[in-house]
Amino acid sequence: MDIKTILLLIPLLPLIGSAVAGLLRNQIGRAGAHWVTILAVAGSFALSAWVALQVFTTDWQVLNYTVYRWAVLDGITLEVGFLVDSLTALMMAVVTFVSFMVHVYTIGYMRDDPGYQRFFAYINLFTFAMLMLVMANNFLQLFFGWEGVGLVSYLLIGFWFRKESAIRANLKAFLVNRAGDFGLILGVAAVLMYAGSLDYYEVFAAAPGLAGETIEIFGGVEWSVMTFICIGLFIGAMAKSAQVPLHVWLPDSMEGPTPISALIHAATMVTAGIFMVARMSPLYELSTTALSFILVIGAITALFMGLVGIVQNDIKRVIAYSTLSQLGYMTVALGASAYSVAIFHLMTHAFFKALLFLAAGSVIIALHHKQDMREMGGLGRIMPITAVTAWIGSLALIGFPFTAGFFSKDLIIESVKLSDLPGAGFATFAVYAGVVVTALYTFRLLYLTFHGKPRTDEKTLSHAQESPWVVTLPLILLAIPSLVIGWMTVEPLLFGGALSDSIRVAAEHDPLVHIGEHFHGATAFALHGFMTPVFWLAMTGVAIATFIYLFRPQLADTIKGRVHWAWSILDHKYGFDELYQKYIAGGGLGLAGFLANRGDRTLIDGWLVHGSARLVGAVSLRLRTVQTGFLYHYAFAMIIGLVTLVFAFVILRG
Amino acid sequence: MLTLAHFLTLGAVIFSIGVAGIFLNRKNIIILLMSIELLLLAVNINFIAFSRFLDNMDGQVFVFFILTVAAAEAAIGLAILVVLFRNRQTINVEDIEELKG
Amino acid sequence: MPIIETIFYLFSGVLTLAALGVVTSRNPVYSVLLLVLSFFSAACIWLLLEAEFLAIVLVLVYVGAVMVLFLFVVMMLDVNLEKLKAGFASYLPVGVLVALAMAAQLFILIWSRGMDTLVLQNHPAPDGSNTQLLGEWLFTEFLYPFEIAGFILLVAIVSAIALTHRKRPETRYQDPSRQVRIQPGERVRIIQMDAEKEGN
Amino acid sequence: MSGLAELQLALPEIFVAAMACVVLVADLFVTEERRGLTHTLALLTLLFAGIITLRMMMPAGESMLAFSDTFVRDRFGDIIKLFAYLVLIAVFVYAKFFLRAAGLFKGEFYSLSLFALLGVMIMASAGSLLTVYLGLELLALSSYALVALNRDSAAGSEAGMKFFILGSLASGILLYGMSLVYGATGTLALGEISAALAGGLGDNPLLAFGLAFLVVGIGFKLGAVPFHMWLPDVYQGAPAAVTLLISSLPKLGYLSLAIRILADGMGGLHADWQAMLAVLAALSMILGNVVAIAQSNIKRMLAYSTIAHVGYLLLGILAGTAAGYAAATFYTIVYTMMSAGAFAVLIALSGDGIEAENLEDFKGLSRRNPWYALMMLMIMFSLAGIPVFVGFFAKWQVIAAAIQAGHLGLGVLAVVTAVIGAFYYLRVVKLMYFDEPDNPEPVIVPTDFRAVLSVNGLAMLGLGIFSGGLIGLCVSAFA
Amino acid sequence: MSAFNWPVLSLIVWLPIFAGAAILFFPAARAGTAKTVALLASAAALVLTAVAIAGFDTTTAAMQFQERTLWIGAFDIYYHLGVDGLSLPLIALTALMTVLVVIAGWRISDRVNQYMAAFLVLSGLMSGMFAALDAMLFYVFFEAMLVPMFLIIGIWGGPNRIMATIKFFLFTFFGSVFMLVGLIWLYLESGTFSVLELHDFPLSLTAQIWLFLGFLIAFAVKVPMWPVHTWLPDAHVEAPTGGSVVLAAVMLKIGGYGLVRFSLPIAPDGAAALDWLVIGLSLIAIVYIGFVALAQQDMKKLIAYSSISHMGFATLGMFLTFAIVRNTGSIDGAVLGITGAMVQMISHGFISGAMFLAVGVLYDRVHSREISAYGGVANTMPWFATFAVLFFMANSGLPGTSGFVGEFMVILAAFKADFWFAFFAAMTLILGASYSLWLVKRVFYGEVANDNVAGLSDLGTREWIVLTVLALLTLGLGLWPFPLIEIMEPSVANLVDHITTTKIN
Repeated sequence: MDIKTILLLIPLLPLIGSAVAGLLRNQIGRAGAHWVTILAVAGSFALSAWVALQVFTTDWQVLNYTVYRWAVLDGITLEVGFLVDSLTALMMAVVTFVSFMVHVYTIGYMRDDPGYQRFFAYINLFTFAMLMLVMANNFLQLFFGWEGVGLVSYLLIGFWFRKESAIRANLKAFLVNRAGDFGLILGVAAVLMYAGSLDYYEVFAAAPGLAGETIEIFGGVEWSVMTFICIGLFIGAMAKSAQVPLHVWLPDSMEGPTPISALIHAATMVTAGIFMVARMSPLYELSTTALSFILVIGAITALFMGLVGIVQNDIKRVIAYSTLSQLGYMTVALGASAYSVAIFHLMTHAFFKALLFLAAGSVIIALHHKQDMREMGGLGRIMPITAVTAWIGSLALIGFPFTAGFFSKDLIIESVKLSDLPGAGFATFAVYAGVVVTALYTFRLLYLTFHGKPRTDEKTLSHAQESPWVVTLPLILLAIPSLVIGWMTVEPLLFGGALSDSIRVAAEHDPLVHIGEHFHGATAFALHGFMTPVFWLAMTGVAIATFIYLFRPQLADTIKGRVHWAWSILDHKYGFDELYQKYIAGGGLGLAGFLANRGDRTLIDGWLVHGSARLVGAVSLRLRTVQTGFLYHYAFAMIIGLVTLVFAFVILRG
Repeated sequence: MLTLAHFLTLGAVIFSIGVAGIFLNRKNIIILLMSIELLLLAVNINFIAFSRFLDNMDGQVFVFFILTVAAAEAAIGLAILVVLFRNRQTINVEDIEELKG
Repeated sequence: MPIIETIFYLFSGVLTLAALGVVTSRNPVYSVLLLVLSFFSAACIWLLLEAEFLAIVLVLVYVGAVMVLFLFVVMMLDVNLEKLKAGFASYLPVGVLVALAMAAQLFILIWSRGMDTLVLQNHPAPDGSNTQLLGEWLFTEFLYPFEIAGFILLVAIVSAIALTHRKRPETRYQDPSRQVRIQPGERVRIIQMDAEKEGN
Repeated sequence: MSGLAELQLALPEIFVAAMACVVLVADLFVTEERRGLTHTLALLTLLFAGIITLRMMMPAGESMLAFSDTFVRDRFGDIIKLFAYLVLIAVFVYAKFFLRAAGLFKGEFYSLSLFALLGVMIMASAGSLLTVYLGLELLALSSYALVALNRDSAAGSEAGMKFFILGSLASGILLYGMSLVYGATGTLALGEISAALAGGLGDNPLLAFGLAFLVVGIGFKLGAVPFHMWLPDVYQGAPAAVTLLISSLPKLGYLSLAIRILADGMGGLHADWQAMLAVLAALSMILGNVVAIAQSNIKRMLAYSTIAHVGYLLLGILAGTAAGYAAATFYTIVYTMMSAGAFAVLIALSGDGIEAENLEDFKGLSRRNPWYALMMLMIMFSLAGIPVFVGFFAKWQVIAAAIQAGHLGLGVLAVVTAVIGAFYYLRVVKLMYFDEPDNPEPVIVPTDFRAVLSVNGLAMLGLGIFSGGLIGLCVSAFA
Repeated sequence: MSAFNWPVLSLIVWLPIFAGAAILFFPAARAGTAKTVALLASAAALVLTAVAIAGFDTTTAAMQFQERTLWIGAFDIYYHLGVDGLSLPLIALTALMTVLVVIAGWRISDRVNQYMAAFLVLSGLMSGMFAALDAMLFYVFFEAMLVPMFLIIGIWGGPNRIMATIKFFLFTFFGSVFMLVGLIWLYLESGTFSVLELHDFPLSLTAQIWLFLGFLIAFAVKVPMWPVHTWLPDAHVEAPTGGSVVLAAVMLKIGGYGLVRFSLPIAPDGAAALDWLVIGLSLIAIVYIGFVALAQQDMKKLIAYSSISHMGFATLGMFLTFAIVRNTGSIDGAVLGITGAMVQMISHGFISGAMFLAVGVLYDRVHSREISAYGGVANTMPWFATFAVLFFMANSGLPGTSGFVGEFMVILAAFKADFWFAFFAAMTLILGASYSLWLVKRVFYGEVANDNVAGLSDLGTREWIVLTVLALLTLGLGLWPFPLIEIMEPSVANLVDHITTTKIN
C-alpha cells in the first residue's frame, strides 16, 4: 500500500463507518454499529500512528499533494489535498487515539440509549471531519473540516434532542461558531485577494511580500493586510477554541453525552483553533499586532474562566471551565510565538482532559446520570479505578512535576515571561494566577466527588459501582500518557525541532531559543520544577482546596456569604450569557420582527403594493360615476371634447 | 355685399343651436331629433355655400344625399322613439337613464 | 345689390330665431312648426345660392314628408305636455358658454381667414338648369353613391317596420306563406252536429 | 374604364347587396320554425362573397379606382371584407342559438346584419368622402335598428335611443368637417384631397378645423374617450346577439373609415391628427382599463375593454406609417375575433331566454364545461395581451408603431395600462377556474356553435404561434 | 456547430408541452394514465437534457445545438434556440425538477390531468425561455409561463390562493412589460431581435442606462429583489407543493438568467453605471430579508424569504465585475463572482426545492404550515428529520453541500470588490444558520408537541425517492462542483470579457 492510499484511508475509514452505521442502522443493529465504527477508527488510528512513526523517526519529506480538484476557474485552483508534516502527523495521532478511546468507552456509556447507532455514526463522522481539518493543505478544505466538526458538534450536543436545554445549547454552539466563521471567511477572502491562492504553501510563500500591504476599511484608517488576515482567522479560532468573548457555547455544550465532551469539547475540536493558528505561524509571525491581541485574549480566558470553574457544581461544567482556561493557556502560548509549546500543551491536555471527562462520565454512570457534585462525595471507595485515574488526570492538570501537564504548562509560562509584546505583562500575571485557580477547582472537584462523606441518597448509592471494563480500560489507557507523554516527548518535540518543518518562528522572538539554553533534559527540567514558583503556587491552591473542601466543608458557604458579590459575578459567568441572550439574540429577533411587520408587511406590501391596487380600485369607482346615463351629459362630454380639440390643436396652433 | 363668410356664419350659428339643443334640452326627446335635423341643415347650408362659391356641383350632390339620409334617419329615429315610448310610457330625457355606470 | 342682402339678412334672421325656438319651445308641436319655418327660410337662402332644385326638394320632401312624420309622431304619442315643460340642464350657463365657445371658434375661423373676401357676385348662368345638372351628375359621376342611398332608404323602411309593426290579434291580415302551403283538407271542415229538436 | 369592368370590380358589394334583398324577401315566405332557411341562406351569402373576394383579391401595392373615383379596390379593402365575412359567419352561428332562446329569431336580424356588412364593405373601399359617409350611415342605421330589435325590452330601446341620438350628432359633426374639407379643397374624392394637400394647401385653416371635426366623428364611431359614452350603455342594453355583432363587425368598418379619411385623404395633415389621436388614445387606454375594473356586468366590462382596445389600435393609426396601419389592421382583425369569442361564451351561458350578463354567471365554468372554459381562458389572456396568445402580437405591434413614431411615453402608458387591464380579464379566469359553480348543470349548445367557438378559441393560440402569416397579410395591405 | 443533427433543444421544449396538451384530453377517469404519461414525458425530457449535456462542448463559449428558422418574417423574428454554459445547467435543472414535481404530485386527487398538464407545459415553456436566442421568442416564453403558474396556484393552492396568484401574475406582468418596451426600442434601433446580435450592438450610455433599468424591473421582480419581492412569500405560501418547488427552484432563476443574458451583455456600460444599485439591493436582500425570514411563523414563508436572501447572492455575484475592476484594476475575481452566482442559482434550485418538498411532506400529513403546529417531529419521523436537517444545513451554507459553493465564491469575489460587500454578504453565515436551524429546532427537535406529530408516519417510497435524489445532488455538487463549473467557465469568462469592454459608440 503506497503512502497516498494510506493517507486517503485514514479519513475515509471513519467516513465509511459512519455511513454504514448511520444509513444501515436498522440492518446492522447495535453491535454491528459499534463494531463497524470502532474497527474503522481503530484502523485509522493504527495507520495514523504508523504515519506519525514515519514522520518522527525517519527523515520524512513533507508530503503536500492534491487528492482531487474541487473547482478550477478564474486562474484559481480550488482543491482537496493533504499536507502531511510533523504537525499534521501529531494531530492525526492524537485525534484518532482519543477518538478510539472514546469509541470504546461509548459502548459502556451509551449502553441503553435508543440512539446508540446514531451516536456511533456521529462520532465516526466527527473523526472524519477532524482529520480532514488537520490534514488540509488549503484554506477551502480547512473551512470544510472546520464547519464539518461544527456540524457534528451541533448534532452531538443536541443528541438528546428531546431535552430543551440540549437543543438550545446546540443551536447556541452552532451560531456562536458561525459568528467566528464570519471572521474566518473574511480572513480567507483576504488571503485569496492578496495571495491569489488558497494553498497553504503558496500563501506562506507570498506572505512576506504582503507585509507592507495595507487595506482601507473605514474611511482613512489603514490596516496592515497581515494583521487583518491574522485577526480575521483568529476570530474563527476564538469561536472554535472558545476564547472570550466567544466562549459561551462551550459550557452549555456539556448538555451532550459525556464521551462527546471528552472527545470534541476537550480533546480535539476545541483545539482546532489552536492548531489552525499554529499551522498559520508563518503568517502570524508577520503581525505582532495580531499576536499581542491573541496574547491578551488568551490570558483573559485562562484566568477568568478558571475562576468561574471554582463556583460550578455540575461536575462536567467544572471540567468544561477548566478546558476553557487550558485553551486560554494554549492561546497565550500562541500569542507568545511559542506555537510548538501550544501544540505540546494541546496534546498533553488532550490526554488528561479526555481522561478527566471520561472519569467524570464514569462517575455519572455510576450515579445514573447525576452530575451535581453536591450530591456526590466519598465515591473513591466505591470506584477505585475511576478515582485513581481521576487523580492522575488532576495532577496532570495542575501541572504537578513529571506529569504531562507540568511540562507543557511550565513551558508556556516560561515563554510568556519572555514575550515582549504589548500585554505580555498582564498575560504573565494571568498565567501565574491561573495556576492557583486551576489547582483550586481541580482539587475541589476531586474532594467533592471522591472524598468526604457521601452526600448521595441511599438508593442511588446502593446501586453505585465501578464501571465495566469498556469504561475503565480507556481510563487506564489515557492515564498512562497523561503521566508520561510529556516527559517522553518534550525534548524531541520542542527542542529537537521535530515540528520545525511546519512551524516557523521568527528567530528574534522565539522563546524556545532562550528556554532551550537552560534546558538540560526532561528529568532535570522536572526536578527543577519543584523549585519554581509555579509549583508552590499550585501547592497553595491545593492547600486551600484541601482545607476548605476536605476539612471544613461548611467553610465554603461562609466564604460564599462573605464575598457574595464576587461569588455572584462568577456564578453569573460575568453575565456574558445574559448579555448575549438579551441584546444579541433578543435584539436580533426584535429587529427581525420590526422589519418583517413594519418594513415588509406594512410599508412595502401594505402601502406600496396593495396601496396602489386599492388606489386604482378607488379611482375606478370614482370614474364610473361620470357615466351618469343622461343623454345630455354624454352629448355635453362630446362637445366639450370637440371644443377642446379645436382649441388645443387648431386655435393654439394658429 | 355678401361674402362666403356670411353664409358660413349662418351655418355655424344653426349648427351651434342644434348642438346646444341636444345637450341643453332635458325633457323631450323629439326636440333632440329636431336638433339633429338642424345640424344637418347647417351642414347643408355650408355645402351649398361652398359649392356656389367654388362653382362646383359636388357640394349640391352631397346635400342631396344628406337629405336622403336625413329622411331615413328621421324615420328610424322616430321608430325607435315609438318603441321606447311603448316600453317606458315616456319620452322624457331625464327618465332614460337606466343604463349607466 | 342691396336687395339680395336684405333677403339674406331677413331670412337668416328668421331662420336663426326659428331654430332657437325649435330647441327652446315648451310644446313639441310648436317646435315642429318652427322647424318647418326654419326649413322654409333655409330654402329661400339656398335659392340665393342658386341651388334651386335642392331648395324645392327641401320644401317638398322635407316639409312635406319628414316634418309631417314628426308631427304625426308627436300627435301619436299622446305625451303629457305638463310633464314635458321644456326644462333646461342645471348647467345651463356652462352649456350655453360651451355652445358659444364653439360658435366663437367657428367665427374666428370664418372671419379671420380671408373668407370674407370671396364676394358673392352673379356669374354667367350655367348651361342647363340646376336640376338638369344635378340629375346628370347623380346618374353619371355619382351613380355608385346613388345606389347606396337607395339601400339606406331600404334599411330605413325595413327597420322602421321591424321596430314598430306589430301583429295585433284583432286586426286581420294575410300570411302569404300559409296561403301558399294550404292543404285542401284545411279549406273545408265538416263537423257533425245533430239536428235541432222541434220547438224550444 | 368600361362600365362592365367597373361593375366587376364592385362584384362583392353587388353580390352582398343583392343577397341581402333576397334574404329579406325570402324570409317573408318562411315560417317561424323554418327560419333556419334564412340562416343558411345568409351563411351561404357570406361564403360565396368570400369566394368571390378571394378570387379577385388585389395584389399587394395595387389599387383600382372606379365609378369616377367614388370607389376604390385595394388589398386593404379586400382584407377587411374577407375578415368581415368571417366574423359575420361566426356571429350568425353564435347569434342563432341566442335568438331562438330569446324569441328574437327574426329575418330582420339577418337582413339588417347583411346591410351592415354592406356598409362596412362600402367604407372599406370608399374612394370619396361621400361614399365614406354613405357607407357609414348604412352601417349606423342598421345598427341603430338592431340595437332596438327586441321591441319589448326597455333597456334595448333606451340603448337604441341613446345610440341613435349620439350617433346622429356624431355624423353631424363628421359632416360638418367634411363640408369644411370640401370647402378647402373643392373636391370630395379622397385621392384629389390628398393631392390638393400635397399641392401646398396644408396650411388652410379650414382643413385644420375640418380635420378636428372629422377626428371627433371617427373617435365617436370607434368609441374613443371622450366620445365613448354611448358604448357601455349600448353594449349593455342591446340583446347579447346584437352586442356580439356591433362589438365585432363594425370595428372593421370604422377602421377603414379612419384609414380612408386620415391616411388616404388627410395624410398630408399627419402631424395634426397624430397629436389629436395621441390624446384620444391615452385617455381611452386609461379610462377603459381603469373603469372596467369596477364593472360587475360582463357586457359593460367588455364595453370598457373595447374602449381600452380602441386606445391601443389608435396607437397604430397615429403612427401614420405603413407599419402602423398594418399593426392597427392586425389589431382590429384580432380584436373582432376575441370580442366575438367572448360574447359567444356569454351567449352559451345564457340558456333559454334568461340572458347571462353578470360576471358571477361565469363561476365554475371549468367544472360545468372545461372546454368552453379553456376557450374563454385563451380569449381572456389574449385580450389581456399575454404572449403566445395572438392578442400579445397585436399589442406589441401597435406599441412598436407608436414608439417608432416617437411616442415612447404612449408606449409606456400602453403597457402600464395593459397591466391594470389584465386584472379584470384575470378575474374572469378566476371565476371560471377557481370558484365553484352556483348551478352545476353542464352548458349545452348546438354542434355548429361548439365547432365555431372551438375554432375561434383555438385561433387565439394558433394565430399567436403562427402569427407570421396574418402579420404578413396585414403588412402587404399597405405595401 | 451543433453536436447533433437533430433538434435536441426543440424536443426538450416541445415534448413536455405536447404531452401536457394531450393529457388535457384524457377523461378525468383516466387520471392514472395521465400521471404515467406525465412521468414518462418529463423523464424523456430529462434524458434528452442528459444527452445534450453529454454532447456539450465544454471548451467553447459559443452557442451550441443552435436551431434557427424564420418565425415572423415581417419583423425578422426567428425561432432561434441554442445553449451555452449559462443556460444548459438551468435547462437541466428545469427538466429534473419537473420529474420530481410530477412524482411528488402523485397524490393530487383534484383535476389530476389539468395539474399534470399545467406542470408539463410550464416546464416546456421554461426550458424554451432558457434556450431562446431571439429576444421576442424569449419574451414570449417568459410571459407565457405565467399562465400555467397562475392556474397552478389558483386552482390547487391554499385558502388565500386567489389573492396570491393574482398578485403574482400582475406583479411579474408589470415588471416584464418594461422589458418589452425596452426590447421594442432596441429593435427599432438595431433592426434585430437576435440576442447575439444585440450583444454586439453599440449604444450610447444614456440609452444603455434606460435599457438597463427597463430590463432590471422585469428581472428584479422575477428574482425577486428587494423591494419588489412581496409577491413571492404569498405565492409560495398559497401554492401547492409542486408549485412552490417549481417557483423556487426554477422560476426565480429566470430573473438571474435574464440579468446575465440580457442586462449585462446588452447594456454593459449601463450596468457599470448602475451596479451600485443592484449590489445595494442584493445586500439589502441578504441582510434585511435574512432578518425578515427570522421572524416568520409559517414554514413556507420562511423558506420563501430565505430564497429571496439567497438569490441576493446570485445578483450580487453577477454585478461584482465592475466594482472589482474599479477596485483592483484587474478582472481577476469577476469570473469567480459570476460563476458563484450561477452555481448559487443551481444549488438553490436543489435546496429550496427540497425544502419545499419537505414542508409538503409535513403538510400532507398535518395540513398546517405553521411552525407552532409542530415540534419533536424527529421522534416520529427520524429519516425525514435526517433529510430535513441536511437540507436546512445546506440552506445555511454548510461546506460539503451545494449551498456552500456559490456563497463561498461570491464572498471571495465580493471581498475583491469591496470589504463591506463581503462583510454584509458574509452575515448570511449567521443569519442563514439562525433562521434555518431555529426552524429545525422548533419543528424537528424537542418533545413530541401534539397528537398530530405523535401520529406521523415516516417517509413513503415516493417521498424517499424524491428527497434522496435531491440529497445526492446537494452533496454531490457540494463535494465536487468541478463538472458544473467546467461547463460554465468558458461562457462566464466570455461574458466577463464582453461586459468589461465598452459598447458606447
